[in-house]
Amino acid sequence: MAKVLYNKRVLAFPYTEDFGAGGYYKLGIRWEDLPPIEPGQFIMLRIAKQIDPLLRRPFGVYKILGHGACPHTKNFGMGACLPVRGRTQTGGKGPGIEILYRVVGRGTRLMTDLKPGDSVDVLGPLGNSFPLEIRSQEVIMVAGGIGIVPFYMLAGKLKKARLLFGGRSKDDLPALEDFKKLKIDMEVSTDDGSVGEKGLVTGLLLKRLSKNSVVYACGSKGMLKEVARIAEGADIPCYVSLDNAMACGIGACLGCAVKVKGQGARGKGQEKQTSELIYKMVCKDGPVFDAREIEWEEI
Amino acid sequence: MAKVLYNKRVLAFPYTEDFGAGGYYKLGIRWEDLPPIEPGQFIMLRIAKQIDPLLRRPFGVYKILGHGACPHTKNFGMGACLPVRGRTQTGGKGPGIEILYRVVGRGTRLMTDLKPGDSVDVLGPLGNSFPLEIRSQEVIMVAGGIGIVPFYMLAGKLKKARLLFGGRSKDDLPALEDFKKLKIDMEVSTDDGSVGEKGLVTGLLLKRLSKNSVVYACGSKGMLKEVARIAEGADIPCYVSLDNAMACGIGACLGCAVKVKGQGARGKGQEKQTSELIYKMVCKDGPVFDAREIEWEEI
Amino acid sequence: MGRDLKMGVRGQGSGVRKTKTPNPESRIPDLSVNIAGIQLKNSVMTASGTFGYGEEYAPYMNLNRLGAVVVKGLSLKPRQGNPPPRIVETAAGMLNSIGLQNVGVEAFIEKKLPFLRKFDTKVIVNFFGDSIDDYCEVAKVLDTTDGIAGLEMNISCPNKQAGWLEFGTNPDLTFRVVSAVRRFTKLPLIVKLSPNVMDITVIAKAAADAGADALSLINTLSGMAVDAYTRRPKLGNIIGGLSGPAIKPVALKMVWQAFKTVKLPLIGIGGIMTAEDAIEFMIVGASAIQIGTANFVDPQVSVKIADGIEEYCQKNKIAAVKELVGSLRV
Amino acid sequence: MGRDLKMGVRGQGSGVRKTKTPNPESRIPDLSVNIAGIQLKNSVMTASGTFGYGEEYAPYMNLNRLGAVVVKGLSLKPRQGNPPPRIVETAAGMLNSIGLQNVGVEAFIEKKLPFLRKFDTKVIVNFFGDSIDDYCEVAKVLDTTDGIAGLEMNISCPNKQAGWLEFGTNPDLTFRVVSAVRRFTKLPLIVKLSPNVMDITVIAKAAADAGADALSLINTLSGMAVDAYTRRPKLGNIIGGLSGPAIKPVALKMVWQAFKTVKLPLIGIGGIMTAEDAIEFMIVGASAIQIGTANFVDPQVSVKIADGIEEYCQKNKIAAVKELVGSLRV
Ligand SMILES: Cc1cc2nc3c(=O)[nH]c(=O)nc-3n(C[C@H](O)[C@H](O)[C@H](O)COP(=O)(O)OP(=O)(O)OC[C@H]3O[C@@H](n4cnc5c(N)ncnc54)[C@H](O)[C@@H]3O)c2cc1C
Ligand SMILES: Cc1cc2nc3c(=O)[nH]c(=O)nc-3n(C[C@H](O)[C@H](O)[C@H](O)COP(=O)(O)OP(=O)(O)OC[C@H]3O[C@@H](n4cnc5c(N)ncnc54)[C@H](O)[C@@H]3O)c2cc1C
Ligand SMILES: Cc1cc2nc3c(=O)[nH]c(=O)nc-3n(C[C@H](O)[C@H](O)[C@H](O)COP(=O)(O)O)c2cc1C
Ligand SMILES: Cc1cc2nc3c(=O)[nH]c(=O)nc-3n(C[C@H](O)[C@H](O)[C@H](O)COP(=O)(O)O)c2cc1C
Ligand code: FES
Ligand code: FES
Repeated sequence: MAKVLYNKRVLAFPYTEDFGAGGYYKLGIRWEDLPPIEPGQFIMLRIAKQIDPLLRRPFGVYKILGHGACPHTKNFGMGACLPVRGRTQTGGKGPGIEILYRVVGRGTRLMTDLKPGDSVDVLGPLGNSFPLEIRSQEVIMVAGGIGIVPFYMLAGKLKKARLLFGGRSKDDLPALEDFKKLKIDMEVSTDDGSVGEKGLVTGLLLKRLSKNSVVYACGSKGMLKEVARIAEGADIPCYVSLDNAMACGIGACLGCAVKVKGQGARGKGQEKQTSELIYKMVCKDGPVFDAREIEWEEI
Repeated sequence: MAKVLYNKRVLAFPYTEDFGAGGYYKLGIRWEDLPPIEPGQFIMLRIAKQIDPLLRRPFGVYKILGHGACPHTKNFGMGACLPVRGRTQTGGKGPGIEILYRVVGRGTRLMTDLKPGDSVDVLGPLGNSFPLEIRSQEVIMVAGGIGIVPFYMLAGKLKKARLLFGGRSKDDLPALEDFKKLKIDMEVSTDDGSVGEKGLVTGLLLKRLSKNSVVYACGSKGMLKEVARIAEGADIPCYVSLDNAMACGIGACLGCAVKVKGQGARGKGQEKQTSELIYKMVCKDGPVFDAREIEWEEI
Repeated sequence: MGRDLKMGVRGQGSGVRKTKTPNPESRIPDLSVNIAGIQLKNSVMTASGTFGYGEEYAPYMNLNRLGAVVVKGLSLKPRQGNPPPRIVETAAGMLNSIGLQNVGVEAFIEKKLPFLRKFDTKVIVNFFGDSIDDYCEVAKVLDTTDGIAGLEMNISCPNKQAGWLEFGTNPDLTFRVVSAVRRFTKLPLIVKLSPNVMDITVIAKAAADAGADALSLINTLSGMAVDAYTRRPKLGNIIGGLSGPAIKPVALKMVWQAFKTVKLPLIGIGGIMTAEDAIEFMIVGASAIQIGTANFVDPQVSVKIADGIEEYCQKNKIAAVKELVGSLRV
Repeated sequence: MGRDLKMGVRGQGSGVRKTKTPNPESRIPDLSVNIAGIQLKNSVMTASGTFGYGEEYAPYMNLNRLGAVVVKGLSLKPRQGNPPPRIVETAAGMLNSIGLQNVGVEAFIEKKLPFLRKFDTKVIVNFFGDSIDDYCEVAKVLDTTDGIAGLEMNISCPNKQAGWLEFGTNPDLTFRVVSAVRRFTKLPLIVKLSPNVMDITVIAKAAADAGADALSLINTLSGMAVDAYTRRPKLGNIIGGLSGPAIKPVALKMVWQAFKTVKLPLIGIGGIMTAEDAIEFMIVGASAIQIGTANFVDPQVSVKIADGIEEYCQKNKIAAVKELVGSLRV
């Protein structure tokens, strides 16, 4: 059983009607025999020992926590120094992972009660990761709010990368400080202009896009749809990390289906008459997909 | 909302096949505007904010916690000094109550996680109490294991009382120390002889019984049945506190029914043809019943 | 105008009401609903069998805040009910085998109704019988009693003439018992449906054709619990009725199916714990809702749900709660 | 003798087994069961649709520890399934509207079955069709395939000839489709019943009369979920199937009713999360059990349940797990 190292609020996302009083938290989890984890992969976390909530919840891995004794830091080949915090009650250090999560519902609300030393049940790492072979091109990472999660590890793996990070307001840009410390170009936008440029993150993208770009995006479905449309228009590669509700996380339940375009048929709305399956599983075939593969009309 | 003052294991009841590794705990609850509570009354405690476990659980009130500042003690008119503990995190003092509970299932297991400062939801006090008008007679209190709960407060209200306290072993006699401090006669029995007399508590009762006795009993159904049989044979008054599963605790759901003898018909197994209801509710008409009223065959 | 009703027929919005900072901007939503002629100040009722005769809950919450109280099911003669144990908790639910214990219709009118009449809330009387005649007899008595806003017929009850087949699981029996009762009462007649059927719409139609003014659904699902150690059933009656959050998805589906099939107003029941749950039932077609098992968990839940519905309407700029009914976007 | 089987047909009790301090006093209980001629090392199977084709779970648990794997329901041709969202959590349960997506029987035999054959566990193939012919075609293909221990017919599937009425909700349709399939296979034929009926015993009898060798029950309860804020159904297909602990009381009751009605061996399914749950199903009459939703919660749950059943038998001095079957004390 993995153990909680720390769990703390990093940003008080203000009350909104659709999600109530949320907030962003960082959860450190000690994980012995930590397997290799690639940027974009996720875990399925079981929160309660009780049956409510029943199912595990998917979370991206935000950081890998190092082996070094605290409060020393260790460079983990990711261009980032990773101090391990919250040792007070467990004497905890690495190995482990850090989850960055946003409180949106029952499960994440319950997660805020986790305390150092508590046991948690982690299944993973799961899913695919962002393709890295395109390293030579100019990489643009586009993140919306909690969609920032995969990009901390990804930034560490890329030679040259630019981050465009958008949120509703300054309270919707979690872990901004972490990225300031990384040596990457970063631009920020907020809907209300409370920090960075006023407007949508896709506005930043339109400005930065070049023929040489490759776009990696993670965020709301609406944002991803727009990013994919922009990339398609500019005819540049685009990879998106999708977020569907999941039950098993390992391709068994067929619950996290996303509609993809068939090989012969890329046109919109065409009925597939082939025996080829038109649904892929976000958990197993994703969460990262080539944006051109997705039937965006059905998202 | 009431707040937890303290929650600690007082006796490690050993592992048994039917209940697993249990244990006895004391839970202190701060309760502003504490209403008067009579010996034998109970509360319905909501343990989780989640839906598992769904229903409240009934618990007797073991002690009333005083108003005095800690660690001073306050005589609460119950013949007992009531130090209030566990102030560390809440600075907690009375008013409040102390619950003495045994871990038997999901709800009580979850209760062991309660920490000082946690909110708990208390409904009560509920139910009737032990009749006190028979004060002049020689009162014998018979308790089995967790059935000791109502007798701490009752002992405080009675001029003269004798306690017969039985358990499976020395680990099944919770709060024995508390009773040693009270000025009452007490005799102890255990099934395995690890403390007190070897044998059942009903063995002690048979020895102590006189024409002048009145018996108050709380414990397992089997024990109560036997106590009732003994009292009936000796033709002395006997009051028992029953323990049925409950949903509402206030007489609304009709779930905690216990079969009672009709007014006209005291004989065994007779079919009632009257319009008189033959079920009483443990939560509302009890939990304390005149033993002669109960259809023991159906318990 | 719903507001008038909210303030109460007897003109008293009495009782412990959360003080709210009045917001001049936000219109006060109309929370009233009309179920087959019963005008309710809000859509929240307490479900039969989970709220006693009202008096049990009166010390713990304000009855005046409810749209209606539905009392424990009554029969012509008092009933003893089933042997204990009668309840057991299950995952996110509970089983009960109370077995319709009740004081009988006479004792109700004499001893229980006068108390309820003191409150500014509608009284709906749930009743049953084990023959068509029994049903009719009870209806006849209630029809001439003052202070009753409507009747709710529980047809999840075995019919002794039909080999103890439940009235509510057979469209023919449903039609016969409902049309018989219909002849004996001018009060609004709500028929409460059993979920233990293959197709709820068939029963809903039978009840509608027989003259029901409204339908309430669902009653409990049939279920069972066993102790793995003693190998005994956990209920004295072996089989009981499942209620609570566990059954909400089943209830929502049935309300939606009934909504698409019959024109009658519907009352949604099953696992409602929060205002959000209540609103979901209205969206799929319920004009009002009943709260059952949740009362045991929190005696004040019904009032909290009434408040929560008001808050939801205010936030989502819904002028009248009626607008929600059947507003599912498919 | 059951122990022989436990050690495996291929003679390998392989894999991560909890080391136990051997107790010379306690006899090793016989955990094997026989379902219509399928000899299982233990009574634990994984339920169709919740365990993929086995390979998905192989990295996380030891398939050799299972009595049988029941694969995702197969049809003659591949199926695309329903539009997303396909799953939503409910109180102590979940709704799914996967819509029977599957690779088709040919691809299964070619690409999925060879992997499963490597393990010392029985393979039971769940299948369905939307016409009687379709059912028969699939059965015919499977009948001549090596490495299949038995067939499980999912009759909770709409019949297009009968106006999309589900085969499993009508005794007549049940009888017809089961007797038709029976003619095309000599493999043990398990019929999987739908709970969305008024009386499970009527369907159980129809399946038995038509030649089923065993019955498995229950499939999911029909249910629905709605978002109170968007006012949309939470499932793309609007309606889905409810599974998980929430439905256990309903499932237990139906298994017990079937046990009292038909002589066939039964496989209990519905909300099993622990060994205690599994044992409850055996006590009411199931010879074996299937684990569905619980796999999602804990990929190793099936192995833990197998261990738990053994522990229970040992502690309660039960020499053979078979003794539990139908041992309810009423
Ligand atoms: C591959 C993958 C990786 C993910 N990584 C992260 C991560 O690193 N950090 C993180 O915080 N979240 C992440 N998520 C999303 C996360 O899984 C959900 O937020 C979480 O499951 C919600 O659980 P809950 O019980 O709190 O909400 P639920 O009770 O399940 O839902 C409550 C309400 O919240 C809404 N809701 C549910 N999920 C989301 C969502 N993702 N966004 C907005 N609203 C939602 C629902 O519509 C519902 O009304 C990831 C999801 C996937 C599929
Ligand atoms: C009026 C009244 C007063 C009570 N006062 C106290 C008290 O002061 N202290 C206290 O510890 N308990 C008291 N009880 C009993 C207490 O309510 C139960 O132990 C508790 O509800 C069990 O909850 P659970 O969720 O842990 O067990 P559940 O999950 O509900 O049950 C788990 C298992 O434990 C068994 N079990 C349940 N209840 C009991 C029981 N009472 N005794 C033995 N086995 C049981 C069940 O058979 C079941 O198998 C009282 C009960 C009543 C009716
Ligand atoms: C303890 C109990 C007793 C009940 N008694 C009755 C009754 O007498 N008549 C009736 O029509 N329904 C009765 N019901 C069913 C409820 O009114 C309601 O339909 C059901 O519990 C589902 O709602 P819930 O999930 O909110 O509890 C009873 C339910 C419970 C839990
Ligand atoms: C995601 C999912 C997919 C399912 N697919 C099938 C299927 O293809 N065929 C079938 O007969 N049952 C299917 N079922 C039903 C299960 O096999 C099982 O009967 C049901 O889930 C109840 O068991 P549980 O409560 O343990 O999950 C499916 C269930 C789930 C949750
Ligand atoms: S979550 Fe089960 S297949 Fe993706
Ligand atoms: S617990 Fe509801 S009547 Fe006693």
